[in-house]
Amino acid sequence: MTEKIVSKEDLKKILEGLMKTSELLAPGKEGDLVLFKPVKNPEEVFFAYPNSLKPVKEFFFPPREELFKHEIREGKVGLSSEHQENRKRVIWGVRPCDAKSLLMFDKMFDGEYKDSYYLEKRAKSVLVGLACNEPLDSCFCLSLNAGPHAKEGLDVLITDLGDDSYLVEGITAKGEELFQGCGKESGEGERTRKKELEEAAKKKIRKTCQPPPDLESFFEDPYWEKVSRKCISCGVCTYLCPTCFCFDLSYEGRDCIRFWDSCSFSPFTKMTSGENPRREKKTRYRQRVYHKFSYFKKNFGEIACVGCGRCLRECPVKVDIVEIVNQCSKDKTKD
Amino acid sequence: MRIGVFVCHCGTNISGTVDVAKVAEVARGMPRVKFATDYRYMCSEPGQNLIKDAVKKHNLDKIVVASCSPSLHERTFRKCVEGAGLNPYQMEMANIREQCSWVHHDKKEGTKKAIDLVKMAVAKVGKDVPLKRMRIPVEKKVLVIGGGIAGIQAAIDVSMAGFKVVLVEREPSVGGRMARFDKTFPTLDCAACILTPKMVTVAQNDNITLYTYSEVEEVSGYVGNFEVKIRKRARSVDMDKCTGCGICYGKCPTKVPSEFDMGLGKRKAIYVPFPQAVPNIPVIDRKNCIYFLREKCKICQKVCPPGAIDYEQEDEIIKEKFGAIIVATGFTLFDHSVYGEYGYGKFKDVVTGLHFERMANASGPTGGKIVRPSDGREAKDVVFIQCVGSRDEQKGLPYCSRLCCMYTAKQALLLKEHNSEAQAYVFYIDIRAAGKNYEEFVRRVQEEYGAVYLRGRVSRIFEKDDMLIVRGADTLSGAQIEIKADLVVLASGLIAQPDARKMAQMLGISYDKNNLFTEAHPKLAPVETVTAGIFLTGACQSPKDIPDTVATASAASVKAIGLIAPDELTLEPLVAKVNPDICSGCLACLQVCPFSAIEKEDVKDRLTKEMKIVAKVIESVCHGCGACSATCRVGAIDIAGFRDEEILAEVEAIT
Amino acid sequence: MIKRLQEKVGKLLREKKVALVIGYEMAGDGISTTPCFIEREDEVERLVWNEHCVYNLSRYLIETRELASSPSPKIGVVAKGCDVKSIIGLIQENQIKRDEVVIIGMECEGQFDVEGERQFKVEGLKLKDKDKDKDKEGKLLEKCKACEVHIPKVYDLLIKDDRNSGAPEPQSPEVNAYAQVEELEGKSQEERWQYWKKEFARCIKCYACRQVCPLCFCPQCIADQTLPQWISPSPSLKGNTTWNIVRAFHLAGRCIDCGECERACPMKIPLRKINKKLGKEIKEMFDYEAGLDSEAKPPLADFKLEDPEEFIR
Amino acid sequence: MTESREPNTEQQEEWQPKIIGFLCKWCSYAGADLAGGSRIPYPANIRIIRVPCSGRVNPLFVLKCLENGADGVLVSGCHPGDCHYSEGNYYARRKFAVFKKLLEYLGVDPRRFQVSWVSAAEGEKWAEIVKTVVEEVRAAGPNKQLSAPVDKCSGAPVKRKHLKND
Amino acid sequence: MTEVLKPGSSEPPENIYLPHLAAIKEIREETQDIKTFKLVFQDEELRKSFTYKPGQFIEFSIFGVGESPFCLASSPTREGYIECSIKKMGKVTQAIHDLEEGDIVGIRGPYGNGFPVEEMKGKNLIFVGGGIGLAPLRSLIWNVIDRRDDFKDVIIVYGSRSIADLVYKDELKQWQNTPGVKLTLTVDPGGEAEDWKGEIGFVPTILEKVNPSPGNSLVITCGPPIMIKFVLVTLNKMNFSSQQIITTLERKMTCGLGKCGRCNIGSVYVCKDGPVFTYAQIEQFQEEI
Ligand SMILES: Cc1cc2nc3c(=O)[nH]c(=O)nc-3n(C[C@H](O)[C@H](O)[C@H](O)COP(=O)(O)OP(=O)(O)OC[C@H]3O[C@@H](n4cnc5c(N)ncnc54)[C@H](O)[C@@H]3O)c2cc1C
Ligand SMILES: Cc1cc2nc3c(=O)[nH]c(=O)nc-3n(C[C@H](O)[C@H](O)[C@H](O)COP(=O)(O)OP(=O)(O)OC[C@H]3O[C@@H](n4cnc5c(N)ncnc54)[C@H](O)[C@@H]3O)c2cc1C
Ligand code: SF4
Ligand code: SF4
Ligand code: SF4
Ligand code: SF4
Ligand code: SF4
Ligand code: SF4
Repeated sequence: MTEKIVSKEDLKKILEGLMKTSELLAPGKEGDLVLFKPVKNPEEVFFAYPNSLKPVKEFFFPPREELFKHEIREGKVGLSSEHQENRKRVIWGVRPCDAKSLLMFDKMFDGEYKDSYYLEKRAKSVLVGLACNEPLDSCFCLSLNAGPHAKEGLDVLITDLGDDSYLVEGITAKGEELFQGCGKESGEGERTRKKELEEAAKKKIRKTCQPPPDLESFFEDPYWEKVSRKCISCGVCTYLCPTCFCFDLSYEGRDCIRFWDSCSFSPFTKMTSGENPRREKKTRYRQRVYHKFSYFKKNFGEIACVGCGRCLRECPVKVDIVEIVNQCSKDKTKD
Repeated sequence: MRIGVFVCHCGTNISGTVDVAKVAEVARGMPRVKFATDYRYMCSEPGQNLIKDAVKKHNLDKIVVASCSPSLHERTFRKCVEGAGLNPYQMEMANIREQCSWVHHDKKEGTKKAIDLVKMAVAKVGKDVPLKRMRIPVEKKVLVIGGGIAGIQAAIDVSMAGFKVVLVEREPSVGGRMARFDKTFPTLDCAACILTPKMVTVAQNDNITLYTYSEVEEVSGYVGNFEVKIRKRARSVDMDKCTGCGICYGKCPTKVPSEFDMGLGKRKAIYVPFPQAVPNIPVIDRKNCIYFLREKCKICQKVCPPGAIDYEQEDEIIKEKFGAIIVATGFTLFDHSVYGEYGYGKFKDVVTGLHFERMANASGPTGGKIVRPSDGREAKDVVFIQCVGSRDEQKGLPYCSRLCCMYTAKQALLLKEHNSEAQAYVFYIDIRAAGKNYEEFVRRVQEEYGAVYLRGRVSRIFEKDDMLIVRGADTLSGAQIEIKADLVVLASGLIAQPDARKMAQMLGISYDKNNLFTEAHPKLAPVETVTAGIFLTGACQSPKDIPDTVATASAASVKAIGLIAPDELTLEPLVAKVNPDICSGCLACLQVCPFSAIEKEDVKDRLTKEMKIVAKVIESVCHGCGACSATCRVGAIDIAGFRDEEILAEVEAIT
Repeated sequence: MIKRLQEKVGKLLREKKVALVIGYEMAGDGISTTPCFIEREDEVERLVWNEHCVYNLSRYLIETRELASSPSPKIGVVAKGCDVKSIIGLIQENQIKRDEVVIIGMECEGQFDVEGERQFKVEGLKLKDKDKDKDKEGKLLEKCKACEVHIPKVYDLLIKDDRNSGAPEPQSPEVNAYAQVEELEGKSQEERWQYWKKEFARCIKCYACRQVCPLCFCPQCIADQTLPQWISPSPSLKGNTTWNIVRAFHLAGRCIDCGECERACPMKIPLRKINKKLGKEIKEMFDYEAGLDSEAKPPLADFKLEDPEEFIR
Repeated sequence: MTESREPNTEQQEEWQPKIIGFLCKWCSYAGADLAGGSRIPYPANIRIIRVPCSGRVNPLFVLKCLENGADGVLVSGCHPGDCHYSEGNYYARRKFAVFKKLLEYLGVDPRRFQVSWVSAAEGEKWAEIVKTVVEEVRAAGPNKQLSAPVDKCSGAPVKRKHLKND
Repeated sequence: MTEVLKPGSSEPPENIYLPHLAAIKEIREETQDIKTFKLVFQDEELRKSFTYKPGQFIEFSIFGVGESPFCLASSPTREGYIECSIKKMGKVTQAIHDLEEGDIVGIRGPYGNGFPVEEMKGKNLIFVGGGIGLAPLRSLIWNVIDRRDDFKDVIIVYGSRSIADLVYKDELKQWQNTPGVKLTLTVDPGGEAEDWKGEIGFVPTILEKVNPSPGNSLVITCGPPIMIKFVLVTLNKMNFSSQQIITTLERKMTCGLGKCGRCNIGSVYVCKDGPVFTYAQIEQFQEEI
């Protein structure tokens, strides 16, 4: 696919153009937070962020989504199912880890039962990636078949070459379309520069995630009791996780709403009788780890973690899932 | 669920401003309403029959009546639906008269509001669950605590209605303060003449069991079913054997100051407090008895003809169940030693009104002579000082003790009657003589008995030679006054018994900041306490004179009788209930419950199987006020008939 | 301090005075700490104490209480002055018994915002570089600036600060604990509404604020109930506002200002600003402060005849 | 089954404040009955919910009213000292004092939540209070604060519809 | 990436969350807190095309209140309607119990794997049920009775707390009178009445008494967890292998589509991969059931 060099000015123009033709979402600052927001002014678009607080999953699987409405009139029921407007949507500045996470969502929401809400939003979105040159201490994407410059899942990838110029690599036709007719051909020098940046970025990633191949055999291990002890079941890790997709449904007035839920919560699995197979915190934490590193792998052939590190960073009590899965393998080698 | 809606015209009272037919029509379209109609007078017999018929015909299970205020006809319609075979608590009323047709004039608006009110009632009834009235058995027996005139009167009244009473008195004899008096205002009856017959009745009535020299130690249970532990202290005299001959205390060698006589006279170590005591059976004061101190003497045992003395006797614990409790523990006097101006209680000839009463009493320690305790000389010039302790926020009591004005006047009168040469001076702040013939009485004391009333405060009392000099100001004339007195009598205020607070906590009733017991409602429930089944009478509640005391005693008895007369108590089921699964055990509810209807309970969690603390409602004590429910953060405690769900359904119906 | 802490805890465990000690250990990033649970004497080396010990560990006491109620062993908990207040709150509301916990009080001069790291998350700067020129004032936690309990009010053991011979400086009078609240109070009603509306709109209804709160110990939070449904479970401005009002109100007169809720909130909603407001009002109106007396009646389960009622018609 | 609202004819009409009153059944409810008995007119904007005591009113009820779209809420109970349950209104007073401060702080119009003491004898006072409260809430306008329509946290607005069965 | 929809393409795929409308045709009160609802789809087409297997379940929606899963208690051999027996437990079920004939509700499904009816052909079938647990069995039992020839002997052991708690009282009689079907009813001690002709005792005890033989048999059991636990012990004693025991599992479920994430036991999603499992499968689970 094509590679181009564009200047900062060019980018601004492109953004301006996109704002007119499509819905443009890009990271911006809100106080101390970096969040993806609809762009109202290209100046607000933020480039130098490690990663957004909330992953881009929120645009495909919103925290709250109306699935249908009902109306009862004189004993008759009318249902109206409303779908998103079919406008193109460009998500700008997606980090490679988040892009990869969407491939996992695809597996979940496609399949025997196709989730039209998700799929429709997916189909009309273009993902513009931004390569990570300054990954964080908490990032560990490299050990999970991804990387700071990985392209998987993206439509186009931009790399900041440092001197107000950007290397744009088209990945899909949808992506290339955005940059048609701007910038110039990239040269060898720029390509080397990008390679260097990529290598440098990879070096900065020191955290690795190595789940033991026989994770299943630890299921009954008292280890889980121990490591889950400090978890407060707050669900922050799951809400901010780009691959967590648990949800709940509920009627609110006339709307049927789907909203985020979390396996960390005790009511998540509590039945009306009061019976709860995952009442103990240990079982809930274990579920989270196993779902990511065992069950998803079993069902879809891949670990459901992309190494974005959000859960490590944002956990209010600093529960470190990477340490926990790695530790688990070490314990094993001990005995 | 099949709801029926019945809209009343109330003649034209409602239909004048509300289009009742339209209300019924709209109601027909409301969720789960299977039948709706309007009628001229719903509360009339045909109206009620209409409801009953519709229940049958349309198989209705819940009813909404849109008519007048539930305060008026809730009972009527509950009965009506009960008659139709439904649960009476699955009926709700929409108040479209008092709160709609009567206050709005515009028919359109009135109709609109009426429809909303019906909507709310339909929503609420939809959430209503069937409730069952609680029935609890009643122990047909009353406990009276305190044997003063209040307790005596209450015991007699209850016994007259044919119920059993147990009267518990802490002293060796019943009678209380009144037994100490000579005469009583305003009629000047001889106290003994009117009291003694009552005391005797108490002792002889088959329905009354008297425990003197006894105290209530523990109270548990609840209305209709109190379980009480009574400690009958060892008298060291076998009550069955003793004939009351009195030889023992005649012979006893130990003399100690008599409490009954306020230390003005002496009694023996084995004694009856006063000659008319009931029961007229002595007790041994073990603290002063030589035998108990030094294991010698035993004179009383030797002289007692029937051999009733029993040094080995032990306290007896009696456990009994009662349906109701009447508290009549009376008062005590304010201790004036906090006042420097009155000599900090150090001058022997500065005494309280009660001392005076003993002196004035013909059978008292001085044989009816008013004397100076210091030297026994008959007192001539006597200064009475009112409001000692009362109405003094700083050092004393914030309240007026109500009867000091009267007993001072009485005593000024008695002084003159006992010694025609005597002169009474009364320092007062105000004269509060509100009562039948009271003002007249005070006037008479001034005019006929020549008592000198001085308005003002006493600034100092000091001893000079062997006289007391009382210095004060007459604020009316503005003059400084000094009076040379033989005796000063302080009208000390009435205060709660020193152990009142402990008593209240044991009973679970409330008390105010002066430790006086608090009535459930000052106007509407003046002898009830917030704890169902416990009633108040006499001076333990507030300072009262004898007429008021006796009146409240009878009032409390009627309340108690009313309570225990039926075989079962039927209690409204509109009470609180805790869901132990979600109760956090914070016990905030327990702290707010005005009726102490909540207790702490240790239970095993249904799911985690761990022990935990939860709140538990004693249904028969709960009044259903809902304070607990509004305080509970988790919503673990809810009020039947006004459940969160029901109230929110009403809200949702109109928003 | 750390040494003495480790020794004391070691002793407690050795003498079987406690079955478990909840304390702090270093987190993987080498800067922040994380809660740890020490059960054996040989684990005490993990215990640390530094200015990044923000967590209020008393929250874990509710989970571990079953351990404490077994006949003798108790739970030891490392607690700062502010944390002790929530322990008192827990005792006050019957969640734990005083004799079930061994409070290892820490003299604390204030905690620093490891979340200054947040800056780093945003800007992509290296925390370690930033850490060097740590500006004390700048990153001292807001709550610590007005702290009055550098030495806990209640404890079983006290670990003193070696660097500090005398008593720590008392709260400087210039520090107004309610400055932020007052600033907002000074705004117009509409401005306040707009302010909170924007903040609440961000809430994602994760309930981390509740989960972390030592005093949100209800077996089933009102937010998780369906009969009736008090709070809509999905994030929406309406439901978020309701939730935040309910949470704040439920902590009224109980919140001890550990600030954990705000710290845990991933969306950084300034929850402390609400809690403090209610704390201030309750102090002014009812002369009550939470976390001081385990025997006291909670202010909303109490009343005085002369309570204010100007707002009532 | 929740019935949908009737076709919204109200919208054409002039906006009228919708006020919910929680009245204790002993004093204020009886006071309101007395206003009726004495035929003292007052505006028809109030809908009364009868509760045993003002102490029964959980502040969350008020919140739910406002959230559901009521324009104002009025809680009324017995005067201090007159509570049928002796203390209920004192607890209520504390709760509401705090709750009101909270709402105000969050920028909720203070006119939307009001408290009064009305005895069973104060029919006239009741009518006066309703008048004042209605006027104040009218001045405050429709409640767009706590009952604001659900704002989406993300995702674009919906456009296309298809109806299934009717 | 799944290119299901290109911007501008015609119809989105079917909305999997949108229920079909169905009217309540009949309500039967089984016990004090269990009612059976007969439902007929509004859409004529659907009435014919809706097919399911015994053991499958549907998501039952009360508009404005909520949605809950219930197994289909009717037999697919009876066409044109479906039936669910529902116990009053919480929010949704309470609302369901408040329904009247003619009310419209929403139905999604059928979901889940259902019983392996084909494998059951030619076998002796032993049904062991307790309480409301008879609902999924009923679907299969009618299926078996309607195709009597395909199956061999049928033994049904059913028990409940008391006589009043027995469901399908009329049908129990019909089953009893069907050739080749042996029905044993029991109630917990204390739950009987004077004229009770059935057994008294807990289901596992009575099962032991009935003593079915494991040869060419399958056991299908459903009931409260505690009952299942002891039934398994009993069956084990009687030499049934775990392959011969089939049961349905209950988990909290929201979507029924294997997406919402809560009903999994390990990597198995009860809503999609279950709710019917053989005991042999269950033994493989690491998580407790
Ligand atoms: C100086 C003086 C003069 C007065 N003169 C008059 C007058 O002329 N006319 C008039 O109408 N009123 C007069 N009064 C008021 C009169 O004394 C009271 O109205 C009356 O005594 C109140 O009766 P009572 O039964 O409530 O209390 P009390 O007479 O105090 O009786 C209470 C009884 O309860 C007993 N008791 C207390 N605690 C316990 C316990 N825990 N367990 C068991 N028993 C207990 C006490 O021993 C006592 O016997 C006078 C009062 C005073 C002080
Ligand atoms: C596959 C399957 C089949 C079932 N079949 C039947 C049946 O035939 N008859 C019957 O009476 N019951 C059946 N149940 C149980 C029934 O689903 C629950 O009793 C019911 O969901 C309780 O909902 P509620 O709204 O009354 O309770 P609430 O506590 O108010 O439930 C709220 C929400 O929680 C979910 N939920 C709660 N408990 C459960 C649970 N146990 N299982 C699944 N979701 C739950 C529901 O989605 C519901 O919307 C079945 C459950 C499953 C999983
Ligand atoms: S963020 Fe941390 S504390 Fe919260 S649920 Fe996840 S691991 Fe547990
Ligand atoms: S207030 Fe509520 S949670 Fe607390 S003890 Fe009472 S019922 Fe339980
Ligand atoms: S309703 Fe009132 S009386 Fe009953 S338990 Fe609650 S607070 Fe006590
Ligand atoms: S509300 Fe927040 S600050 Fe208050 S105690 Fe709870 S967590 Fe701490
Ligand atoms: S928010 Fe309220 S109900 Fe929920 S846990 Fe906290 S105190 Fe309990
Ligand atoms: S922690 Fe923050 S985002 Fe989560 S529920 Fe609480 S306020 Fe909302």
